[in-house]
Amino acid sequence: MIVKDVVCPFCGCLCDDIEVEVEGNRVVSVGNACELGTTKLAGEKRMKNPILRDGNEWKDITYDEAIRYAADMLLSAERPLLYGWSGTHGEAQCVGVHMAELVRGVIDNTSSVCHGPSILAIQEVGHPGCTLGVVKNRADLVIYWGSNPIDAHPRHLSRYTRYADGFFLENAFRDRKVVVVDIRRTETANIADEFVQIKPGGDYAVLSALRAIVRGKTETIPRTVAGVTREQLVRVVDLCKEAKFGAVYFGLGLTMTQGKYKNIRNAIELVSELNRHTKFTISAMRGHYNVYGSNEVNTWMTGYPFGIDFSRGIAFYNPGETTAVDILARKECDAALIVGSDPAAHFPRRCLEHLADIPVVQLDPYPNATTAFCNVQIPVAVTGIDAEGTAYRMDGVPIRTRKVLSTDYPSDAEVLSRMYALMQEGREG
Amino acid sequence: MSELLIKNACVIDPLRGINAETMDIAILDGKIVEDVSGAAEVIDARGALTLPGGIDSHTHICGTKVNFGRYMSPEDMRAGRTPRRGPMHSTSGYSVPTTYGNSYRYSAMGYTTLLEGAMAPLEARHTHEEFTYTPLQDTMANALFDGNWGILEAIRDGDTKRVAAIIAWTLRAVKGFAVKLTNPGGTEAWQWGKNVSCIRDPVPYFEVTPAEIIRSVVEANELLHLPHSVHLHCNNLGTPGNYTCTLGSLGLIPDLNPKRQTLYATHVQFHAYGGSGWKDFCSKSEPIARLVNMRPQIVIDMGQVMFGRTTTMTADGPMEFNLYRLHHDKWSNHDVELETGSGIIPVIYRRKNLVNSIMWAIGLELALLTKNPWQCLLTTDNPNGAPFVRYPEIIALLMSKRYRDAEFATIHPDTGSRVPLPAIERELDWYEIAVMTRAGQAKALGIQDLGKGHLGPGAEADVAIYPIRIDEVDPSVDYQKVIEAFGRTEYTIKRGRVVSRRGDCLVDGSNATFWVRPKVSDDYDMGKDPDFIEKFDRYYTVRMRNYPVQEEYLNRNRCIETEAEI
Amino acid sequence: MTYLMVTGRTVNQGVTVENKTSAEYAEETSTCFMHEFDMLELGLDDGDAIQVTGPCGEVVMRAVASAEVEMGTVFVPYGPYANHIIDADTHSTGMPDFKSHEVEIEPTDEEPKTVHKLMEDLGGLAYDR
Amino acid sequence: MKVTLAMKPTNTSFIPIEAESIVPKNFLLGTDLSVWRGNRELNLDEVFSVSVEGEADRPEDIEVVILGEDTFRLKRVGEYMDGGKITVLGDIGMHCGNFMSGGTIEIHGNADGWLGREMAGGTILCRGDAANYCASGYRGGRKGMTGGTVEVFGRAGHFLAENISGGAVTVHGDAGDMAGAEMRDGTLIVHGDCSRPAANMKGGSCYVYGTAHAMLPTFKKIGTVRHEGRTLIHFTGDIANRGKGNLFVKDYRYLD
Repeated sequence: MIVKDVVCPFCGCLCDDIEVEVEGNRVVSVGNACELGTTKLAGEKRMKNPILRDGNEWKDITYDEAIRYAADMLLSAERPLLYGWSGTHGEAQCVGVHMAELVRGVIDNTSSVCHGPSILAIQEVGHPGCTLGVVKNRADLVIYWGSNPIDAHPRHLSRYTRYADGFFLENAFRDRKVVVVDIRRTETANIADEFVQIKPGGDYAVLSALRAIVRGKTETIPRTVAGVTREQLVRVVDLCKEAKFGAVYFGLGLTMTQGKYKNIRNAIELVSELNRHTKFTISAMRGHYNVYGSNEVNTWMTGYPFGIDFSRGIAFYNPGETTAVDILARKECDAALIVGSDPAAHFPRRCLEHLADIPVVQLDPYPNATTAFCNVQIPVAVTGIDAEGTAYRMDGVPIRTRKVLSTDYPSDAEVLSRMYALMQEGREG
Repeated sequence: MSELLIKNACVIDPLRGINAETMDIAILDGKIVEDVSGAAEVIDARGALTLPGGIDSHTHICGTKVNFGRYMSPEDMRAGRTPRRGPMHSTSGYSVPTTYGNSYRYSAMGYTTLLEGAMAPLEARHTHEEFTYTPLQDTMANALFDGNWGILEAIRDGDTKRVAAIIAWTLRAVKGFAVKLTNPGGTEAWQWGKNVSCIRDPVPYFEVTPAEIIRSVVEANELLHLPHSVHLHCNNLGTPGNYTCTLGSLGLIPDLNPKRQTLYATHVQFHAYGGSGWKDFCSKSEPIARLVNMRPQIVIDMGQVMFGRTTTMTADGPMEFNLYRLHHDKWSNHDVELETGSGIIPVIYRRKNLVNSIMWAIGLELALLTKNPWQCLLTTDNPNGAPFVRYPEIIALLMSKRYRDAEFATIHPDTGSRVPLPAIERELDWYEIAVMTRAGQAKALGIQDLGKGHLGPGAEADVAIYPIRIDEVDPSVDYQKVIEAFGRTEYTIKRGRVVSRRGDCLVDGSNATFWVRPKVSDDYDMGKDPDFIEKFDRYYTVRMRNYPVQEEYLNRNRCIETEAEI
Repeated sequence: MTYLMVTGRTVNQGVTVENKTSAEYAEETSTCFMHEFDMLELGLDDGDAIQVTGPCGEVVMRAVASAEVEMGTVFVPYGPYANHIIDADTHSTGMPDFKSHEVEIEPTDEEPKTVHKLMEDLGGLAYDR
Repeated sequence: MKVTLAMKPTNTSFIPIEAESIVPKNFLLGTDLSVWRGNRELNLDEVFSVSVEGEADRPEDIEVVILGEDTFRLKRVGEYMDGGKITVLGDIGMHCGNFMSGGTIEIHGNADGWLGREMAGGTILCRGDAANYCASGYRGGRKGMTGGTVEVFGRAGHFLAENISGGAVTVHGDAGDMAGAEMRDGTLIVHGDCSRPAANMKGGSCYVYGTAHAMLPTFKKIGTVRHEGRTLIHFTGDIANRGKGNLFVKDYRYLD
């Protein structure tokens, strides 16, 4: 059987045109998806049943036992951390927020280590953006800044930019210019019309210089800025001003380098300035397929997109203090629930050393690096494969992922709802 | 079976012509009935003012744009934070509170039904998700059609029936309630960084004018027999001299519907400006109100501005960019492919600012100069003019000349020469306030037959009991008491359950979502139209099959089917 | 020699990311992409083991020449190997310096550890069923 | 009146203790105050041995002395303080002196992040180092410090005085990256080096007596001025931001 219009649960592009061929209860082939999506949809070895760490070995336990363990752990903690959330559907994220609120814990999602800085910047200066289709249909200039879609978002170029024809661009490849700004000559840089190579750590200075040039203050700018000649800066500004519709897509090359959110703020202020001359938008290349959804859910339920501390009952937000890496590195939590992410693979070692010291429960379909630090791991269905639910694309468009297989694995939402019910009995009942 | 009896209620129920009669209200299983058994739970209202549940016919509480307002405003979230308490979840925010914050605060003020003023069809799923977490009010959403490519093309081809067909398909797909036009044509122009100056100014490429869009969509709306009329946010919001554009837009509207208005013009305060610039900026509420008084086919809402901090958010992207250039503060913009756009910036309305003072006066003037309260409803275009928690003050201002004068004395001294307000003696009475806050909304939205906005047998048992005796309070003098009373009900009853008591919400609740499904003939089913399907596949970035909002997103599904003429 | 270590996504990292216990994932995330001149200077051939020392300790990776990186810069795919030496300090922003770490690199005879071993060194317990 | 709070030695848990109740005026009504460890409410005397000497009927006459090994775990000490004195004989945790409007806080050791955030008045003296966001604003980029003075005798971290809109901040050692970012008004003086000072400034004055590393290219050189016996190079900017601020540095290096 072939399932059409399947939603790919890998990256923030959330491609929804995938064709999956299912035989029996297996995915046998995947069409239209990139390599990343294909591998994920084709599936990997799943964990069979919940496991409990017992001294130096692993014991199989039932879902009831595992869920009870997690509920008790969270209820007895003084400052539990509920982390992850970008690898699951919105319905599960909502239960997660209610849990954090009930036990007065800290809830954070993976954006704190991907585009959290972008959010901090947006909170300072706002965000002139648009949906991906607006760019596809109109943009005659696209700038990739500190992002490498060929590796991280392989279909971004073909669906929305370089190779995507649109309503006002019959031949995108000819009519649309692409500029790439990076410290490395990435594969994406090789398909650009203009490549701007910046010295590491120089993004902020270059962005400031561009803003000044847009405002006609070229004479103040030194001959080179972070390795970029003033001539090239002027050329880029001219490209921007001549464009009818320009779109900037930035990635972790801006969020993870010195200055962090100040880089993004500067990029946004450049785009806002350019809007006085022509139409310009800017958007983050969100990584996980539903990391943006976790920001959305957290925001409508708590008022803040990530890093929310309920210790005092009310929601307190202060990234750098209430975010997962800081809390773990400073040993400021005494239990952790991990859902839909793998901090042990993506956090610095000092964080893992604390994970090793506290009780940890993880919901994840696969054995992963974090498994090693778990007291209990609960295998769940994979959203987009054997569970359905809401995901938010990198541009904020919500799409309901499809279920292509039916398995016996419960979804994150089911497991968390049972956990929450037990916790409510424990706390309120 | 659950029975409830409200005794000794001083009822004002305009849709049934009841004005301050002391009576009992019987409720059985969520509906109002003639009588209940002796076993019914009893609430003694002790003569307190009792009204149908409040209805907000234009507010921004759920969806992509609203949530982005929250997302970008941690400083706003610091205000009004409450912890989880009993059945109440924690809340944050003042001008853009969390969904629970909106729901609890509206409920404490006696509101039981809310219409989200602007939902981009492509992002409708988001609005419905937030509705689920707005538990204490029934909800419905306006779907945006101002920049819809299919509709612009159909209008260019002079095919009004196709316009209707696209609206029908879309409303059904996104579970929308009504048709919204925000700066018609302007939001499409804005995707090129441009705007349309007024209703005769053609939209780039599509070459249709806002006037053509308004007229054609109004006709299409009536072809579909939708409960609500077209809901219009006029072009040129917020610019000096825009009142002529507003008069022109309202002047386009024929009287096509015997049951309700043919056009609902929203937050008209923002569209009633005179002057050639900010220097000679002044009120033009009088010509606007005069026109409305002559045109029963028009209903407007105030869009009242109140002094203080708030966040402006609208689908009107170009307008928000102009505001940004004035304030040079945070600015967000979000254009939506093939459909519409939106913009957000925070603002502070200051008493000492002449323009802000004039805006404040204009909203009140519109309400006081519109003779028939059924034609001018109370809103702030929440949160654009002010957060909805300011409604009680607005009610008091409309009921008390003395309060208006006291406030007027504190605003910019030059205001007097720019506005007619000081000369207006009218003070609205309790009945008129009831019309402007629930009955009028029910009629304008076309939901009175669904049991909304009145307390007649068969109606939804949505009731607000306010801690005030209108026979003991003179609102023109004791306006402070009016503010307190409307700020916090004694009881708010939703579908027969007490959901809010003296400001505390008692249940988690679960709302109903109202949406419309016009029945059209196969020829006009866009789901089967090759040209529509081909363009959808080519230009949208979401597959047509993944576009419609699944029923999983509706709690209590209140689908309204209409028999379309196509 | 001191280098600037930049970490980031690669297709292979993404392809193997849902199977972190696989040899492929370990191989990809323990690869240190270097400029060929830098490798010459250290007398390294493709695939040679190197000891990479950062602010929080050291880890063994394999050097592979890449045209994408500048001299003085090395690129390592996101994963447990890079994170074994990355400092957790976020400068109060929530975000560590994943893309700007000074590291020392020298040849070594040791082999890269398995992901399991790395986790166990930090107090974890491998699950390999 | 002198209130001495000697922090009791605790187990290894590093869970922070939020102690916004530790403000001089609160002790006018006695010492029956509570603090929070994570989500647990504790009485003051569960965390400190409390001793009170003398009496007072106004905050100005109250000094609170905090000592112990673990004082670095105390957050929000002196929040909304409007008078009196707090002396910390050691390190202090995050958010010390937030929203402070009067009185004095003296820290003998180091201060963690957000020392004197959104401070409006009063004085903070930090004998050791101050971590990131000293005298800064809150997320969302609204006004930072609007008044009062902060003096750090050691070094300061990144984002020093971010969004400062009034008052004066002096750091005797080096400061980190982005010192005085988004500065609107007020004065920032760094005796040592720092990097990318006054980024995106709109107004105010920023002095760097040492070297400005990675100096931003969007400041316009005006000339040299004498300032307190030093010769400094005068820039205006940030021109990327239509800024009218003044930046004075002893010397600078572009990232060219």
